[in-house]
Amino acid sequence: MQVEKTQEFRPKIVAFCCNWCSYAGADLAGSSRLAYPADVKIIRVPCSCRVNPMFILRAFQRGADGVILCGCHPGDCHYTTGNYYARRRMTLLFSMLDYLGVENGRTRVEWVSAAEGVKFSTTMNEFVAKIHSLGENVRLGDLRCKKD
Amino acid sequence: MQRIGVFVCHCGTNIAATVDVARVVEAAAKEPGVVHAEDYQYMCSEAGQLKIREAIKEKNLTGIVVCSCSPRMHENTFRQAAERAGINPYMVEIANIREHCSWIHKDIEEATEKAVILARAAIAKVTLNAPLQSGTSRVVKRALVIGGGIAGIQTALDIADAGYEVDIVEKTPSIGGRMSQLDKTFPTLDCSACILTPKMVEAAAHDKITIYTYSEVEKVSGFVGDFQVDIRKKARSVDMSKCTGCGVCQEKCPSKKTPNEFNRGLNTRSAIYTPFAQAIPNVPVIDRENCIKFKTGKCGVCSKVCQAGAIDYEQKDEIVTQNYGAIVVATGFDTIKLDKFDEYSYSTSPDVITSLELERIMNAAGPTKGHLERMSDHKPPKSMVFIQCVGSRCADKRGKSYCSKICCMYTAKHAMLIRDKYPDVEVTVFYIDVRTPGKNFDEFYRRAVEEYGVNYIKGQVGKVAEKGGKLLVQGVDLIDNKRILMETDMVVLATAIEPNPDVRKIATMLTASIDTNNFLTESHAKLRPVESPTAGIFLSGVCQGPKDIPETVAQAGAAAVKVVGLLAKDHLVTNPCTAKSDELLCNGCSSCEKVCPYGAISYEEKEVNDHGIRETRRVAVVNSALCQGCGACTVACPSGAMDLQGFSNRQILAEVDAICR
Amino acid sequence: MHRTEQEQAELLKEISGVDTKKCMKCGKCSASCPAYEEMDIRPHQFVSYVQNGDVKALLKSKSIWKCLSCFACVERCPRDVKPAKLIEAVRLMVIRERGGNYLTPDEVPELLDEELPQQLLASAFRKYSK
Amino acid sequence: MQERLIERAKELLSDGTVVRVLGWKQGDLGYNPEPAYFNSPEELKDFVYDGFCGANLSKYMIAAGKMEGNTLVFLKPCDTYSFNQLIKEHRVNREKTYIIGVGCKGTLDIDKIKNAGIKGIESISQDGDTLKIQTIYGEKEFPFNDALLERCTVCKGKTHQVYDELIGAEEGEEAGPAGNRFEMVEKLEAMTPEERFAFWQNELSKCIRCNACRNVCPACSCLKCVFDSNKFDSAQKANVDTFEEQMFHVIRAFHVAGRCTDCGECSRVCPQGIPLHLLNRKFIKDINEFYGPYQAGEDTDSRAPLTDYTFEDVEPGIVTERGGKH
Repeated sequence: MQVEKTQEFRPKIVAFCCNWCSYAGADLAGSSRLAYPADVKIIRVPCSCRVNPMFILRAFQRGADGVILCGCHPGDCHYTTGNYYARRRMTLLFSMLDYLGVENGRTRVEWVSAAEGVKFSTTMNEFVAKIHSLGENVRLGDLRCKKD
Repeated sequence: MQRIGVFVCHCGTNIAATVDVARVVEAAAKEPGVVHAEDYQYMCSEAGQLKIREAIKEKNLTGIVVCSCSPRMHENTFRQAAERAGINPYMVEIANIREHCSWIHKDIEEATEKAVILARAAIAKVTLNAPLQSGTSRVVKRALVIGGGIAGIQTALDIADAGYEVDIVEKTPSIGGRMSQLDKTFPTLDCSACILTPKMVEAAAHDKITIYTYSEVEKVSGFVGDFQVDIRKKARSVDMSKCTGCGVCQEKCPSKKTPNEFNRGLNTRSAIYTPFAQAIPNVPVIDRENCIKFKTGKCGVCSKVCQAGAIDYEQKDEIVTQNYGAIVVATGFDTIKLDKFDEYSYSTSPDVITSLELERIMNAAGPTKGHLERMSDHKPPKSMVFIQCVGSRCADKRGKSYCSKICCMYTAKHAMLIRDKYPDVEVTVFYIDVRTPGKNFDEFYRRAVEEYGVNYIKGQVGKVAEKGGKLLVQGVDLIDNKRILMETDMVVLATAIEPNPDVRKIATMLTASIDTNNFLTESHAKLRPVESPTAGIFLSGVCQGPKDIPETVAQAGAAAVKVVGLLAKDHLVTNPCTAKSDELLCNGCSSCEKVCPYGAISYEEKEVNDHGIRETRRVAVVNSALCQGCGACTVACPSGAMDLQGFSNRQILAEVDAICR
Repeated sequence: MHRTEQEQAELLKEISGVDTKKCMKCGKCSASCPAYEEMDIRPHQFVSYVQNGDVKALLKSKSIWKCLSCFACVERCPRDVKPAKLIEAVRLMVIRERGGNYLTPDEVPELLDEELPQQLLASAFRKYSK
Repeated sequence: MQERLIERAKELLSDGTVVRVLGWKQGDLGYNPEPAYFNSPEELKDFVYDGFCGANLSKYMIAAGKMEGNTLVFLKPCDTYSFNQLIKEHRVNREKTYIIGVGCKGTLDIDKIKNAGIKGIESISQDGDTLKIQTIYGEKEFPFNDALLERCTVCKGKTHQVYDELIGAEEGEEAGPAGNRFEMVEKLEAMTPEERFAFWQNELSKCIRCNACRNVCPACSCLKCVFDSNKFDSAQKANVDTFEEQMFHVIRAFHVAGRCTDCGECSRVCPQGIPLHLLNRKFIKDINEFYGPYQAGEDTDSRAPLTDYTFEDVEPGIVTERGGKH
């Protein structure tokens, strides 16, 4: 799936990838030439459990339109249990953002193993398409959303 | 303020074809802190590294950003280059502009823009980097091999011959694995047992090798150099020190109806059994599920007939705990279940068999004593049909997406052996492709066709049906473009192989990564094929991917060399990217301790000086020798006291800010 | 509307949802096909013909009226190619070019006889009522 | 009741069991008592315990625990959850604390009375189910239950979780109004995202960043808040549109998720009347639904939901699956 390019809107998308599975999966997507839009920028973290909700909120506050977290499949964490904690943290964070009225499609967690270059690429294509359909992020920049 | 140097690699045209390297250099040079920026054809080359070293010296650089391939490729290369020029290796950051940029984007404008942003993120991060010092950890001079097939045996022998202790853990009652079930081996047609049993004996006799059969790995903790492993020795119900292996118990055992796993269920065995005659150890086990004594409390025949008094119904499982410097996974394979392939009538007709079952039928110690016969009526077949790629190369959920690699060759072997021993039997092989890369492999296959008259048909079989004691095969010949309808006596399915289903459990314990097909992932598909990405875990045999015996033995040796290389070290240099707690910010709440998978965090009552206030506080202390740097604690910590060196909160936020700028 | 053969091939892929590139030419579809002997162009060849843009021959083929739409080929294809869908697409293309000479449900009872299996009725209806 | 508490406090001070008392002291108005230390029997003359003693004293015990000698603290049933949670997090010193669990019939919200048009209040006393309010315009009456703080209308527990002795605990045992504490959360969940966004935009825009919520919250007890340290580059005090300004409440809610006992102090003290407890309750509700019922402060040794996991936990995708069309 290829995302249609529109001149007006180039989303900013931050992808946190764990070093052992998803970052390697992204590398595999690269060496297999499995394209996805350049809007996705990857930040390498040792484990999905390293991702503090503050990082995600910071990205949104600084103008990101979507944030995706990728880690090893549950059960396959390099550090045994990291992604289980990440799963709970992200579930609760995403639910809270949804509760605040922020579009829940702007956040996503996907488990991508080192062997899943194809999955990495499809996931990113889907996610970018989703962000395109949601348009620019206006709600999450300022959660306090101060009215003048 | 850091003095940062940025080095942008062309990687030949790998990067430069899609990323305007000059523009990346130009943009990077404008970033705060950057005092040097240049590009080069191949940064990883000696000349490229020299450029980095020279720039460090000439411009007094304190931090380095290399925009190149994945850090998983060359981070170490550039760290070493930095170190040689006198700066701390952890002052290097990589912007991955190849795998994550030039290789996936086509538009030069887009790719260049992204490369600039990735460079900025790396510059922003390196600005906050601090020199880190590695510690050391011990290396336990002992290796564990999980799986006692040919892969495990060979790995263990090679490690032991280099002078290190090795333990083999084998789930079944004997070592030997799949190879012990084979009759002959391609392409030289050696008798499998004749070449395997000497290795089994050698392993058993080796003073550096300890074999735990009928045992499983139960728990693994620790890390490279110092794994702690619990091995469950299942109760054998036979005292290994007393048993003489006379075999009387097996003869007299009244429970003889258990399907014989070794013969793939083609015949039955007693409840007390050794899987095969050459089993090592030659000590039977009691299969408690099928033993009358264990089921009803009555019987005890084996105990009565055992002159050595070796039978011990009270025996319990035993847990052995041992430390190892390295672990080799050699868990092998099984054939897939064929329940989703109704069209071949495998589950309804006893004369439709898998190739591994045929191995047992053709083996002199097998269910038919080596006579080729139909399992339905024990009559010799007059014609046989072999079907290739059953469950291999499947895009659907019924089978496996990969080529099982060994089937073309063993099918040629079977066809040839049958034609050789029973020239009257007509042999037809339905194939999609015949894949025979390997020394003397294609010659072998051609001999089957040309010398032995095996009829190879390019095409597949759509249906096998039982009809009047015969098997009706409906297939197609794609070359002649005609339907084939033939009667035959036996059908042999070249069934796909899959990793031993237990491997997923083991991979989880070892935190070794595994792919969707349950094959263990290697650290690098080409350059580090016998190492798992998890340090200290090595791969041997089919657990890593389909392979035949010569390849397995070669890989087993390679894994052994890697293990020996590790065990030969006096100590290991540890990853300095560990968690660190700021005692002035620590609340002592224990959240971090709860999420640490390594028990690396403890608490101390410590006197702190918080801006003039001296008081005793409960603070978290990280044992950097145990910490592996996952960062779970950093997020559990509400105050931000716990941080991860090399991936600090501020560093990651700086990357976020740079990307979202 | 006139289409080139290549365009027709693309249309066939679109209608059927079949990706002909997935075929590994094993022939299992033809091996499974109960109408194989009746066909001038065989199921596996449909995939290859469309892949090579050779649609004219397919439109003239009598195979499209012989396919029972039993989907044995779809069921057994190891690569998930779905040759029957491709055959159905060719059939559809022929019918559409011919115009509205459809079988109406009212005409069906007259064509029935006692021996006719239900499956044939269902597949015939599927075939002719598109 | 107040007299019984003073009597007992005097005894404990006199016999040396404790060296100070942490309780509530009469404020400048008839309805604003404040937390206070009493260091001698004489000082206890200012001690007060009435329906306006809503303040949860648990958090003060972090500091009290570091002082010389033992401290007597009065805790209402809901306050004991907070205290327990602080024991679990090693923040308070149980050994140096003498807890008298006091009965509670619910605490009052002066704004509810004022909003009903009662002005010029001088003092308030309770007579059964009725509040007698002396105002400069004469005596007025107000139904007790109508003046309760929101949190007391959905009281989560009438029994003390931790104490050394109880005084008047039986008083609170008769059931007060027992509402569904998730009612408002559910209402918000049922709204469209746009409506929810509008709701929170309206509420959070009122925030003046006075930090009262942070200061009163027993879970928000970090020695140094992340927003005051340089660990996250989050302080940025000089900027107008800072990360801190914009994300404060959601981060604060996340930091106390799984630790918040739902004591409701944040909403009670907010000068702008922002229903901050609705953020915390959302986390509590989600935790209960996703990971099984959990009440922070009920015990001192269980794993908090965010430092725990099961293999079968729901995936974050549940948020999208569960609804909230966007």
